[in-house]
Amino acid sequence: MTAVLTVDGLHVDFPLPGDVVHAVRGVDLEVRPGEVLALVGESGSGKSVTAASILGLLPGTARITAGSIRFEGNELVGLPEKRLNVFRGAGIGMIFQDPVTSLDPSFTIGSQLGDTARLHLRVSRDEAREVGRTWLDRVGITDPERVLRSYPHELSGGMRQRVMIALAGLSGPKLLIADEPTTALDATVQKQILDLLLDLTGETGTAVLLITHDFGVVSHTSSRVAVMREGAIVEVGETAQVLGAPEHPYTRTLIDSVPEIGQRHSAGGQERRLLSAAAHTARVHLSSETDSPRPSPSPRPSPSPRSGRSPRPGGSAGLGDSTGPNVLASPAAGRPILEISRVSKDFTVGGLGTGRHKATLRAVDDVTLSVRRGEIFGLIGESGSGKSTLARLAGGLLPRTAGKINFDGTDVAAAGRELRRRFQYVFQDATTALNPRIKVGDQIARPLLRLGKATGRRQAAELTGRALDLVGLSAGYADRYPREFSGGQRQRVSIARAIALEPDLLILDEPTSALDVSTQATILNLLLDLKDELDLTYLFIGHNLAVIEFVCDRIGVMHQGSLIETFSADELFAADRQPATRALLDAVLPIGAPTTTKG
Amino acid sequence: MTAVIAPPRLRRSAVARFVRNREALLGLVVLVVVIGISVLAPWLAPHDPNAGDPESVLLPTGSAGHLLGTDDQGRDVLSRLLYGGRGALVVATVSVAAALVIGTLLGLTGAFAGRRTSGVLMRVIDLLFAFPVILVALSLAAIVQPGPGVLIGTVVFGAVPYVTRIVYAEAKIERGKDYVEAARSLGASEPAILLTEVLPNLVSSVVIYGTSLVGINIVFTASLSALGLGIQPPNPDWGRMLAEGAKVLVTGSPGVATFPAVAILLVALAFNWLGDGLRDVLNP
Amino acid sequence: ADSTPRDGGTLIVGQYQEVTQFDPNRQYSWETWRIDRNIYETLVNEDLTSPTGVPKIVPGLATSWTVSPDATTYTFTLRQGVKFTDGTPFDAAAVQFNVRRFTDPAFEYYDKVSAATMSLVYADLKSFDVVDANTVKYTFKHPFLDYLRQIPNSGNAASGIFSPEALKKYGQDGLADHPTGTGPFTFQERVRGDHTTLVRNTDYWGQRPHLDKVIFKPIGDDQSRVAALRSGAVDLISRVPPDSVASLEKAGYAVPENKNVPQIIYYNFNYTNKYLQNKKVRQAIIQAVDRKTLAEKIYKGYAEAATSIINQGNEAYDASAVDYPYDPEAAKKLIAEAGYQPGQISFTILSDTTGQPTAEYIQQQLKAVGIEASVQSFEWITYGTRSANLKPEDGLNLGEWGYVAPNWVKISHNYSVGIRDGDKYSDTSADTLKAIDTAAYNPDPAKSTELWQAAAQTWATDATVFPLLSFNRYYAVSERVGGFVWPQQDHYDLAQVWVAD
Amino acid sequence: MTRQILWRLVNLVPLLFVISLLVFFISQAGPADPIKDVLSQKMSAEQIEQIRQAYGLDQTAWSQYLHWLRDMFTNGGGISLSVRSPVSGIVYPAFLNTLILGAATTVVTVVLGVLIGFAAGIRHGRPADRAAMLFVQIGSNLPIYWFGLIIIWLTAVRWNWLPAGGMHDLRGDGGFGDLLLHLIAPAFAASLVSMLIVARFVRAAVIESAQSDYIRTYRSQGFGRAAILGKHIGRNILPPIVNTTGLTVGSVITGVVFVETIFSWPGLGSVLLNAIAGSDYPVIQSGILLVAVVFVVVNLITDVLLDLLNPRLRHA
Ligand SMILES: Nc1ncnc2c1ncn2[C@@H]1O[C@H](COP(=O)(O)OP(=O)(O)OP(=O)(O)O)[C@@H](O)[C@H]1O
Ligand SMILES: Nc1ncnc2c1ncn2[C@@H]1O[C@H](COP(=O)(O)OP(=O)(O)OP(=O)(O)O)[C@@H](O)[C@H]1O
Ligand SMILES: [Mg+2]
Ligand SMILES: [Mg+2]
Repeated sequence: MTAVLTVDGLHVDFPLPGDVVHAVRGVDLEVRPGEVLALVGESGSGKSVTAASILGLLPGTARITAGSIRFEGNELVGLPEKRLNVFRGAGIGMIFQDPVTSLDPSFTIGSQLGDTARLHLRVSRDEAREVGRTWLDRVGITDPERVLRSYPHELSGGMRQRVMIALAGLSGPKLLIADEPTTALDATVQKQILDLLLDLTGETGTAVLLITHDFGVVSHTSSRVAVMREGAIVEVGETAQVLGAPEHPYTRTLIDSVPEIGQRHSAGGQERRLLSAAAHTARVHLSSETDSPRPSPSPRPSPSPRSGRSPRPGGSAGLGDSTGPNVLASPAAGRPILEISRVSKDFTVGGLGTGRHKATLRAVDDVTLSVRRGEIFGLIGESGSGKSTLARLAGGLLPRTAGKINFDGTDVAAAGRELRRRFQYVFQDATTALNPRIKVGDQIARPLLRLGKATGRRQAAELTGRALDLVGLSAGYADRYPREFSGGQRQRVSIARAIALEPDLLILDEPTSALDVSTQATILNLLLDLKDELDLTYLFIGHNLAVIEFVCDRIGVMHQGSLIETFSADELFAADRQPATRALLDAVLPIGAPTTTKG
Repeated sequence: MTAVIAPPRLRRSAVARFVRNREALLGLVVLVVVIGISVLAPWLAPHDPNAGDPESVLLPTGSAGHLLGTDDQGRDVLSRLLYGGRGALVVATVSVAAALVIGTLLGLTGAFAGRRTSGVLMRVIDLLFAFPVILVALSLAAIVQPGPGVLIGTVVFGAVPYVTRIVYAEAKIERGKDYVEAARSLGASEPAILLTEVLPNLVSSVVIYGTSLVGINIVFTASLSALGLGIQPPNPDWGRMLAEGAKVLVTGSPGVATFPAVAILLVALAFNWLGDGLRDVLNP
Repeated sequence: ADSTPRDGGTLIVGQYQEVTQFDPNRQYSWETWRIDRNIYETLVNEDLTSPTGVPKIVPGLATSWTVSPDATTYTFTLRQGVKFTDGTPFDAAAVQFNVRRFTDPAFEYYDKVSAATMSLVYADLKSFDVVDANTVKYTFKHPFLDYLRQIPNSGNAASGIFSPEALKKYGQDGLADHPTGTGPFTFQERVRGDHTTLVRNTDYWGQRPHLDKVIFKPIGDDQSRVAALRSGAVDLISRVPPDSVASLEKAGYAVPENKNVPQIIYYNFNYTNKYLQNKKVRQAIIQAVDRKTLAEKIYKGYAEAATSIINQGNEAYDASAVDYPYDPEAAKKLIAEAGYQPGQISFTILSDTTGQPTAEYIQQQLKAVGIEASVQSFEWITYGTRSANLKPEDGLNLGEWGYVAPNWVKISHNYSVGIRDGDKYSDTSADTLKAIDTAAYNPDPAKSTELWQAAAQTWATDATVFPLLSFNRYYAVSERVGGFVWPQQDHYDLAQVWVAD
Repeated sequence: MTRQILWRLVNLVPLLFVISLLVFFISQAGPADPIKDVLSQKMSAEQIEQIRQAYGLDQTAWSQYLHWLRDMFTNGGGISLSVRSPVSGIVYPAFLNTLILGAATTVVTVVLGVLIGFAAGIRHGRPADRAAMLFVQIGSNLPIYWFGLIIIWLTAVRWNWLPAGGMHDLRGDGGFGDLLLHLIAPAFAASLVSMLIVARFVRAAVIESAQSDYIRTYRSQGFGRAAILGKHIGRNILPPIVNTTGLTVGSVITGVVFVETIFSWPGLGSVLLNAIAGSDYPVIQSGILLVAVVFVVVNLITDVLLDLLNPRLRHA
């Protein structure tokens, strides 16, 4: 079968004065009609750059130094913008990794969808709106009318991501490039989206190049998978084949790093750690001068095939040889460090100049919750249920409409500097949470100095380097500006910035959503290490239930702004879970046998 | 941890970025040359810039001994041109720099302070706007001796409200951004947020505005001098030379005004170019 | 222009200043009077039809007059049948109303401002009498030979007669906006900063002026004014910048020359400045400056050096009078005698931008004899304020004035020296004051010139004023305009002017 | 938002009051005395004193101020001290003329500035960009004294295309076409100064916007260059346009003094300059208050528009 897309020996460089970043070094890819090709790989390995090359959307500084990209037999490399436009949208659709900045802040979602619909479907204004509505529906947005009238900043991370998908899908492309399209989505919606993608391939023969980190997604959706590392494809094959019997050691490491539901229990009595490619990395005391690396769990020498594993508790292959002290340091022990009582948050939308009536939207509704010292509290819930808003409120970053929030006995709204240091926050969207005009090294170092964690520039630089190292970035990255990073790298910078401060309470809003599983494992292990050493407390928001279950001690579930239940992580699968929780659990995608096999 | 793509070893230095920008370099060269000329004027100038000769009034450009001709007092235009940049450069740069600093601080404060403080501050700025610079200038002149100080004060007073509003408008947009929230959650005090987080994002605007102002203000100070507030005759000053030369601009001696006009233009352009370069450096 | 006069048409005049106000008793500035005198008439007039010679006094609103032998009493027979443009009659009562407005504090319509302004001429008025409906009599405390000259002559203290009814109707302040006189032209409108329009008075008692309409437009900037003339927007401009004379003439504009205009530019000394309190220093300043070169080179010959306070064009003008001749060596010596080292004396010369070349020239000349002067130059408007509020470090400031009448010597002495306390700083000033009084109170016309010249010469030895120069070019006229004459006076007569189609 | 606007308008009152107080006392503090100007040099001290009394200038500053305040409400700003004419008749027409010139200048500035900035921005880094920016850079740094005269000489004297100054042809009918003709040169000359600023800001915004992720999204959907530029980049560069436009109005109103002089425009500039020089505080007061109202309103409109244009700020 002739491929829709053929990428041959693609090289992409970012020339900088005195140096060149070789972001892509000889990628060969082939996407066939109607197939889903999953592209997995290390964070920063060049997936997004490859994807952007295809449509000629590389940043201005990038250069394609070699290679060819052919779409339906047409060479795209070197094509002028005008000619490329023939293929863009209707030929090749693109879902960008970063839904926050990829939507036009000045236009409503309805307008952006409508414009695209009118351009490609040649429909009237009203029809275009209808098309937009239908598509929002298709991507699982429950109140499309409101979303149509909203501006991007008024939507949750997951909602924006779905809007991006709708935008790209709308024009019915022959090839859809989806760069981590479901990272911000809860399991239910993720499943819905993936099924939508599969429908598209089925119905219209759309081919999909799916960049993802989630092996559940890979196995659920793709027929073939390509593994990328350091700018090149290291392995390519049938999904079942690659997942079941990976050839390349890196692929193997990746697969081994995948957390699975129920893993927590299999760790039974051992220190709770994930296997990761970086498992050799010494665990480091961030600030201690003594810097004594502790023994770390050794990686499993030869990973066993993991196909066919059940996502249920007590699944077969565990991480038996993960070693370490007891996992379940009794969470009930600690005093509450964060107390949220009866908190609500209303947003005002509409009003003068927006063309719609002023209204309030209750994003958080009467939530009461307390997080105890030393525990990891997981917050889950469908996209748009108010998790991020609650987290922002907890951090005192948003004024609240009602209720009280105390951190260690003090109202967060009045938090002083000392409190700030003890209380950190990793934002859901790393791109916007980093200052675009400041080198990331400075962004990490400044708070250290400011909050007295480092006594001088030197020490701050040292700690910065170490923090970057811990999240899998070398200290050399300190000199870069945020936009010179890949999505996952930015997220890690954001984490590094928070943990470098060794706060007492760390609020993590989907901290690993953009990370490949191996890096994710590194990060999660790191978080666990830090917690053990420094007795930290985490409020951990996530969509990946395997991760949540593995990492957290207690879990709260949000639904439409309310906290509907909290329970110990052990009881995630208990029978008396609320229906909303159940729905999330049911939608978890197992890795292993792909549910559909195409090709 | 596996090695990621090696980060670039040699970081692009600010200097490298600056030098790469050809316009910026040209701007710098022009400024250096002009400053050099101004400093070396006593050695370069063929004549005493203030010594007139009633016998050779308004000699045309290219006259023997007076390459660029003479003015209506018979003074050598070239010599005056060489000296005339001193005041202009100092006044324009110092006052613009001061206005930028003050205006930026005020604008940032206006954008970030609470509703009430911000309201009061911005209304005060409205007030300054409405206040004619000329009135201030005349009042100043009444109290102190005219001279560069008065000029600088006046220009600063005139420019601050503009800078403030530019910065205010942009800072208000920045205020809503997540990185500001992030900084706050990282314990940055409000002043620190303004100066170390938000300011770098405004550098582009501030530099654009600042460098645009330099040229405008060289000319503006000339007008103030004509009101009796600035550099006093016979001392050569481009702005003054221009105003005086305008009298004979269309009556056969265009050079007297045109040479200083070109000098002002050149310096202004150099500042513009330099500003663009500076912006690239500060704002890659 | 056409050599044959033609009736009708509009003349547009470009003036160098915005006019002050159209109230004859409150107005000041020459440009204002150049407009005002077409609206308001005076009892006697000057014949301004000849470019040379002291203008003859001719009947105006008075048909004839008699002067008492001691020159204290002036009796005028008023012209009959004249009406103000508001229709009210001009008669002795109207004249009385006018005079009482600025002389009689008991009068209902007495106006302090007018009184202050008009005192320049009427300070010594003893009484005013209405002899009969057509005869009025002015009696002065002292002989006042120059009174007739002062009547039609003025930038300040104009004796133009306004309609009493208009004043009553519009109020003291309102007259300026509703000027009502008997003149050949009537006021139509004034758009401040833009223009003033006069239209021909169709009921005028005298000869019909050629023009139907005159528009005066202030154009403050010298170059813009010249450009306006050259683009045809205006037909006549005043105060031609010397630098533009040659190019205007080349382009076909008439820039008449007149070396007898009663106008002089001079410097006042500031007596609060400690250096200038010394007569030797003042004398040194005068001797340090070569006024001839100033006029010939800096002003390119479009000005005449003035070496006496009696301006050219004055009845008592004496071209040979020189206060102190140019002699830098003598100046240096004087400074040394005064006890100063070279460079020790320093002060500021205040100047408007037009006078700046002069100031800078003088600055250089002073430097050559060891006096450090700095020049501070202002826009005309600011200059006025600044020079009215002198600081001790100020040294010289410009004056521009001049009269045909020789009692100018007294006036200028009063304003340049008298009210500035300058008399204290000259050992010879008692003589000067005496000589001026003698000339001023002299009733004998035959001795007048001689006495005034003597007074001026005595004054010159005080070195309390510093005459500089007079312009000999002032107006420029487009080819469209015919009949324009620059007489020996600071204004011109529009009645003789016509414009081509 | 509506409340905020109303609040700002209410605030105008105290603001104007403060301005009037400041202006009054600054003009009092100056050396100038309304009587002691040109006229006074030809008057004795007693005469001056007499006039001072007549004008009420012998009273305390406060009572003078209160007088003025009363006049403001009952008497259209009172009577000018130096020319003894109602202030309204002096200030309002001049103000109107300045507004006309100011509006024309603003239009020219913004239209040309935006066009040039936009054209340069979309050709970022290319020769056309350099050329366009050089053009405005030169334009805005041409000293107005020099350039204004050259414009007049070329257009009015040499080629006879345009009038040499003023607001209308004194021989003509003073119609609208005539006014437009007279506006061309001064509006163009006055616009040059701010044009650079507008153009540079627009250019920077275009460049930044063009590199943004959301524009990349539009490009990925195959939107044509024109659509992207016109609608989306156009929309996202509106804030700097609005902001610099607001500022342009400001600089134009205060900056026209010099343009007014050169082009003999009968505006507020020379009226104020005269009044300031002569401490004619009723005129200064009224003039400055009018200007202040313009500024406050323009700044208010700017602020409101900026907030409206930025969805994030609408409820902030
Ligand atoms: N504008 C840029 N300038 C310099 N380097 C860049 C730039 N953009 C990306 N890179 C570098 O290129 C490499 C590939 O980036 P890319 O975004 O393709 O990674 P990715 O595979 O998509 O990673 P992730 O899974 O984290 O999104 C990274 O090392 C990144 O640091
Ligand atoms: N600034 C805002 N203005 C208006 N509505 C907002 C704003 N911020 C959030 N919302 C709304 O509040 C609701 C909760 O948003 P929130 O970001 O807390 O969701 P979330 O649970 O974090 O979702 P996700 O998992 O997709 O990130 C959403 O419906 C969103 O549209
Ligand atoms: Mg990526
Ligand atoms: Mg969220």
